[in-house]
Amino acid sequence: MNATSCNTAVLAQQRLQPDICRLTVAWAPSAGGHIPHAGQFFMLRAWPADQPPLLARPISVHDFDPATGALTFLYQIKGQGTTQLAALQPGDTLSLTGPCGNGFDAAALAAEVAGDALPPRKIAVVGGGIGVAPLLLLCRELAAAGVKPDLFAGYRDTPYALESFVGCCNQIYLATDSGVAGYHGLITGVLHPAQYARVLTCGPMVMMRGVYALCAEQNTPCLASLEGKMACGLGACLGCTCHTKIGPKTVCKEGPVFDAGEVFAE
Amino acid sequence: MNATSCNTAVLAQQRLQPDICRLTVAWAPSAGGHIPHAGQFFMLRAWPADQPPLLARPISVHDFDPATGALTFLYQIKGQGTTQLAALQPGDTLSLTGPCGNGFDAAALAAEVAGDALPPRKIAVVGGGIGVAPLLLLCRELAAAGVKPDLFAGYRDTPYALESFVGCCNQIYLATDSGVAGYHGLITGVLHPAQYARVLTCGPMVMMRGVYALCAEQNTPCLASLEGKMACGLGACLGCTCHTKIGPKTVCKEGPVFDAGEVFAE
Amino acid sequence: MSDLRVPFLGLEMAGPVVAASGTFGFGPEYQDIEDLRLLGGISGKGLTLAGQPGNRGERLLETPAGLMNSIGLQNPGVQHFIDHELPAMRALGTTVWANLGGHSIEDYCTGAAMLSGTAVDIIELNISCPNVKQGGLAYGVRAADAAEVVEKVRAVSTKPLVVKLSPQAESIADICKAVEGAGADAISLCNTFQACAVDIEKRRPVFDNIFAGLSGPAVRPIALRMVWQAVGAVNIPVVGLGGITTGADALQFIMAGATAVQVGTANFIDPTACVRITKEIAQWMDAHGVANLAEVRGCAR
Amino acid sequence: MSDLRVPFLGLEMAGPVVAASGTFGFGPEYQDIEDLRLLGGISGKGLTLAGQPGNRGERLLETPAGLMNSIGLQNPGVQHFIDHELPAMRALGTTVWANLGGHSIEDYCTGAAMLSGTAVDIIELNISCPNVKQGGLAYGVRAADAAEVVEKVRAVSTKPLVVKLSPQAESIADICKAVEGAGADAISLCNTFQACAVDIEKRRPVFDNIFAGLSGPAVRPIALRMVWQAVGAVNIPVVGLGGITTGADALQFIMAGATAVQVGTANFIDPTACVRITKEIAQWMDAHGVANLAEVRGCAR
Ligand SMILES: Cc1cc2nc3c(=O)[nH]c(=O)nc-3n(C[C@H](O)[C@H](O)[C@H](O)COP(=O)(O)OP(=O)(O)OC[C@H]3O[C@@H](n4cnc5c(N)ncnc54)[C@H](O)[C@@H]3O)c2cc1C
Ligand SMILES: Cc1cc2nc3c(=O)[nH]c(=O)nc-3n(C[C@H](O)[C@H](O)[C@H](O)COP(=O)(O)OP(=O)(O)OC[C@H]3O[C@@H](n4cnc5c(N)ncnc54)[C@H](O)[C@@H]3O)c2cc1C
Ligand SMILES: Cc1cc2nc3c(=O)[nH]c(=O)nc-3n(C[C@H](O)[C@H](O)[C@H](O)COP(=O)(O)O)c2cc1C
Ligand SMILES: Cc1cc2nc3c(=O)[nH]c(=O)nc-3n(C[C@H](O)[C@H](O)[C@H](O)COP(=O)(O)O)c2cc1C
Ligand code: FES
Ligand code: FES
Repeated sequence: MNATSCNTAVLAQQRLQPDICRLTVAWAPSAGGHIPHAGQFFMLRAWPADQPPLLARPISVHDFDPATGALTFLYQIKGQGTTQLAALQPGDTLSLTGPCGNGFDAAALAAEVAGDALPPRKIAVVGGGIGVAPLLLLCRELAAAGVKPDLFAGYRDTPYALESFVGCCNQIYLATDSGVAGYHGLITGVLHPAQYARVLTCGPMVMMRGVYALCAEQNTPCLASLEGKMACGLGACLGCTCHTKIGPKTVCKEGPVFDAGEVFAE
Repeated sequence: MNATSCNTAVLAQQRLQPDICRLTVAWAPSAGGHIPHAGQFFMLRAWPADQPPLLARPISVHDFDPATGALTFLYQIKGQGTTQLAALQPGDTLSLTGPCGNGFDAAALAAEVAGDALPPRKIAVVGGGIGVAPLLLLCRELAAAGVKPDLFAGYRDTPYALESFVGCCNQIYLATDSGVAGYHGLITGVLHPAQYARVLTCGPMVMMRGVYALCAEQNTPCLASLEGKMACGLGACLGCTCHTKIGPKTVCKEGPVFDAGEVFAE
Repeated sequence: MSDLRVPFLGLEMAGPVVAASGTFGFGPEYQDIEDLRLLGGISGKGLTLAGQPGNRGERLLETPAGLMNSIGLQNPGVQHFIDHELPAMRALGTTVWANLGGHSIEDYCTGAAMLSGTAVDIIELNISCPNVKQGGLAYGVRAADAAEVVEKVRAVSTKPLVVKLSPQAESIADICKAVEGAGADAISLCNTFQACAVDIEKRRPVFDNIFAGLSGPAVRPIALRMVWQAVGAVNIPVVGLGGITTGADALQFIMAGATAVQVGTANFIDPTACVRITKEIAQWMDAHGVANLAEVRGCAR
Repeated sequence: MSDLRVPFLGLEMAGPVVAASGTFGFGPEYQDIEDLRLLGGISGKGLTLAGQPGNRGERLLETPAGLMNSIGLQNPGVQHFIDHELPAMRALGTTVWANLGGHSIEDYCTGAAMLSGTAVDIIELNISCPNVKQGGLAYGVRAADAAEVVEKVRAVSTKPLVVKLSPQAESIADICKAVEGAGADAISLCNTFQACAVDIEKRRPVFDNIFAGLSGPAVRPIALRMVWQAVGAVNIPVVGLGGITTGADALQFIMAGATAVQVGTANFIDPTACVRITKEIAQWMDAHGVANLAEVRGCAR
């Protein structure tokens, strides 16, 4: 409940691949905005109230620089909303509501892992496709908290945005469906949860289910960041509810990060 | 019923005043399009089907060059539709339906006037504000038919688009509400219908009523080009009906040019 | 190649898309704009027995994704239609639907009897115009009233009878069953939604009649619900309409069980809409290996 | 400076804009986003006696200028609300409306009695949720059914009772008169419009319940018509809603006679909508020399 809403300016827009963009906007905690953390997201709207789509679009925080207030999103062009986001130019304004949701508590995770009685005192961060978007700030925050994670990133084809991860990760494992780079196959082919104290994941549901299944075999705790259609992003409409083992939960407010066992276990 | 509909390319867009634009598009009679005549109009749409406004916008033919197929509109930015027209750049496409309506039959008018037994064998063309838009092609067609008309043009403030009229008019009388140019006052202050065989007018309703009143006093036949909210522009929806002395008439198909007496007489 | 033909009340329509009444004149208006032979049919402007000049004041208003109209059944009258508009309409190469409104049951019956002696293919009985005090909506609210007018018209009409229903009906299912029982050959729905707009600067309603009819994409999800209910209620064909602007929209109605669709307001968004939608349906069928719409009609139920 | 206060059922609301049920949580969700003290009130998420998890499957779908939802009254139950959500809601500095749905007349009565013993300001009786088999819509179609539930709830409730009506009512005027007669203190309308969407690729309805509720700008002209009819039918205050997104929209409802308005879907288009709309109303009043909304309420009639 610390989301605020305002109009803000586009600082930069970059096209990484035909359908992948990186958008940086100004987000000033000084003006009442709260500092966004890993796994949180914003509701973005860059089109007039009377133009489609009706709803704002949820996009995860990819990166945030508290010093400059530069807030970066990494997103894939899917339909009407993201197409209009991609048309934004520096100087244009858009409306932002956030930071929304319960992200990853990197400090707590790092402390838990560091305090474990036995090794592995390591964290794996596993992303699939555009699911890598929220993982950059996660890796940064984990590294800052003392546990540089290993990144596992799976792509369909040519990878993107990986260079940013170099400084804040221990190892980077890459897999592609097409075999164009890294391991030829699914990222779950190179992930060994037994070697990690925690696995944190974001990506397509089918991938996250696969990651969770591996983790469950090894009893490795796994957190997953979910998606869902959202109207408010604030826990107010109950449009994004997912039915978990512990009852109905709003992805936007009680998530998007959940204990994978609570959402994926049969 | 010779309107056709197609997408076409913007050739030029010019801003004459902060709210006045001139747009030239390609209209190829060779590809089945009919040659537009004075007083006819097109339904223009430059925004996707799912974006507001719902309806296309009627804009009169300002000029047409049959040699090149360059079709020119002169329009005032009023709201959502014309704002989007004004954003068009050369190379953009828009959808056009037309030519719509019964315009001025310049050839017949010129022939009638020339055949009059007595003088005055002259035609006055009277425009107010953006109502001058359809008058350029009218003057050109009258001139080509042998009767160069006198133009009476009234503006609120700084006039626009007048230079185009120079070659095809006999005299140009100018009036402005602000007094910035020409006669200081209403254009009806300088119009003397007794000196003309026909008065042809387009502009705000209040101006056209004034012109008609002057003409009626002198028994000078007067034709007026009306406006109306339009959905189809084709005579199909009956949304633009005006109630005339000779019954309900569609402005879009039976007009927009009417015998002023039929619409303005009490 | 997909086969778009739709058998309908003993006729064969060339495609599933019929131009909706009041949005397409009597057809010739669109003749130079699109190939009307690809249409399933054209429903002409709503007729009344004696004709009428329609409403005064504002007639059109754009709303979010919708259009309000208060035309008020301006029309030349049944006899004028038969003498002057029908011949040209008949020549367009598609089925001719005469849309008939009325001020009284007698008017409806006289008009229907007159049309029965002509070359029209179908009489579409409009008991749902919200824009005139006596535009038929009086008969479109209660099932019993609808049944009465349909039964009487049925008795004097030799043409296939499509009854066009109103979204203001008390119960869609009940009124559908009632008009089926009274002899309707098919049902079309829905007509425009009774709506209101206030001009806040003038501090009065935009329309002289206070209420006007809302159509267009805005109402599509409600219209589809009503079509779903109608298909579930009766065994006669249902023609679905309300806000259809794309082939995908039309397929929603067909998968809900509609035999054919009508396209109204979309003609104003894109004057080639009827043919474009027909082609989009054909493309979808080709891409999905659907040879005939019968394969998917009602498949979502 | 214009005075935005609205006297309502013995309360004084700070402004004419109330956040609509189901779109605003219980209020705290918007606390950091806008100054909630400027609102007339907040209607909380619809409650049922025992609470329920809501619907499975898709819950949201965007439509042209509209939103379909099939939340299915997910809520924590009346007692949980009283114990856990109400205190925070009460602290927001605006009037608290408890929106109450029900599965049976007994449920409605028990819930209303429980809420009567609390700090809520108003009970908004929701007899109009289209999204659950027993969401109250059963009571929102026929005037006699509505009157029955309102009368019974009235008897056990000591709070002001606003009855929220459905656009699916057989007759707006009749149902309004019936609930007025049964003791309603005010009427709010309308709830969402029953609508349908088909996923043409999956060839089945988008929503597990087949039908879902349509809201947003698309429905505004129809909602305004119903509010116009309601105001004409009764002498109790009418709270108007449906698609209001701007101050000008709200003024249309007020000029049609609404005492106050509610804003729902617009909160999703712009999370500051309630306060923005309030300010736009104030600006219009200032620009037009209107000191109090009473000067223009119903002026378009
Ligand atoms: C909490 C959260 C965080 C997110 N973070 C990011 C991010 O950092 N980067 C990013 O690129 N995307 C992210 N997404 C997904 C993003 O919100 C959707 O891709 C976007 O809303 C699509 O909008 P659109 O209008 O472009 O496409 P639409 O026209 O709405 O949809 C186009 C196609 O994409 C599908 N689609 C729509 N929404 C989603 C969704 N939520 N998930 C999967 N498929 C969808 C539709 O079914 C449709 O087939 C996030 C979603 C959530 C809920
Ligand atoms: C046959 C015909 C020919 C026309 N030719 C020209 C032309 O050559 N050049 C030109 O600039 N305009 C012309 N117009 C007017 C033009 O169509 C409107 O100005 C335009 O539709 C406004 O659309 P919008 O979306 O920009 O404004 P909207 O948002 O629709 O309206 C903005 C404001 O303008 C007013 N308005 C809207 N439509 C009209 C109208 N038809 N007449 C007067 N006021 C209106 C509205 O009431 C509102 O106050 C013509 C109209 C007709 C019917
Ligand atoms: C301008 C206009 C005029 C209409 N006139 C008639 C009519 O005369 N008879 C009739 O049955 N329906 C009439 N309708 C209703 C349409 O035929 C159709 O039922 C309605 O618009 C819903 O479909 P749509 O959303 O595709 O337009 C009219 C609609 C519009 C917009
Ligand atoms: C997501 C959502 C949930 C809703 N839940 C409720 C509810 O629990 N109780 C209720 O009375 N109305 C509920 N409504 C209806 C709204 O309160 C309102 O009546 C309707 O949306 C029309 O107003 P609008 O167009 O401003 O949204 C809900 C609407 C939406 C969009
Ligand atoms: S998006 Fe509204 S509750 Fe999650
Ligand atoms: S705009 Fe449709 S008849 Fe004139």
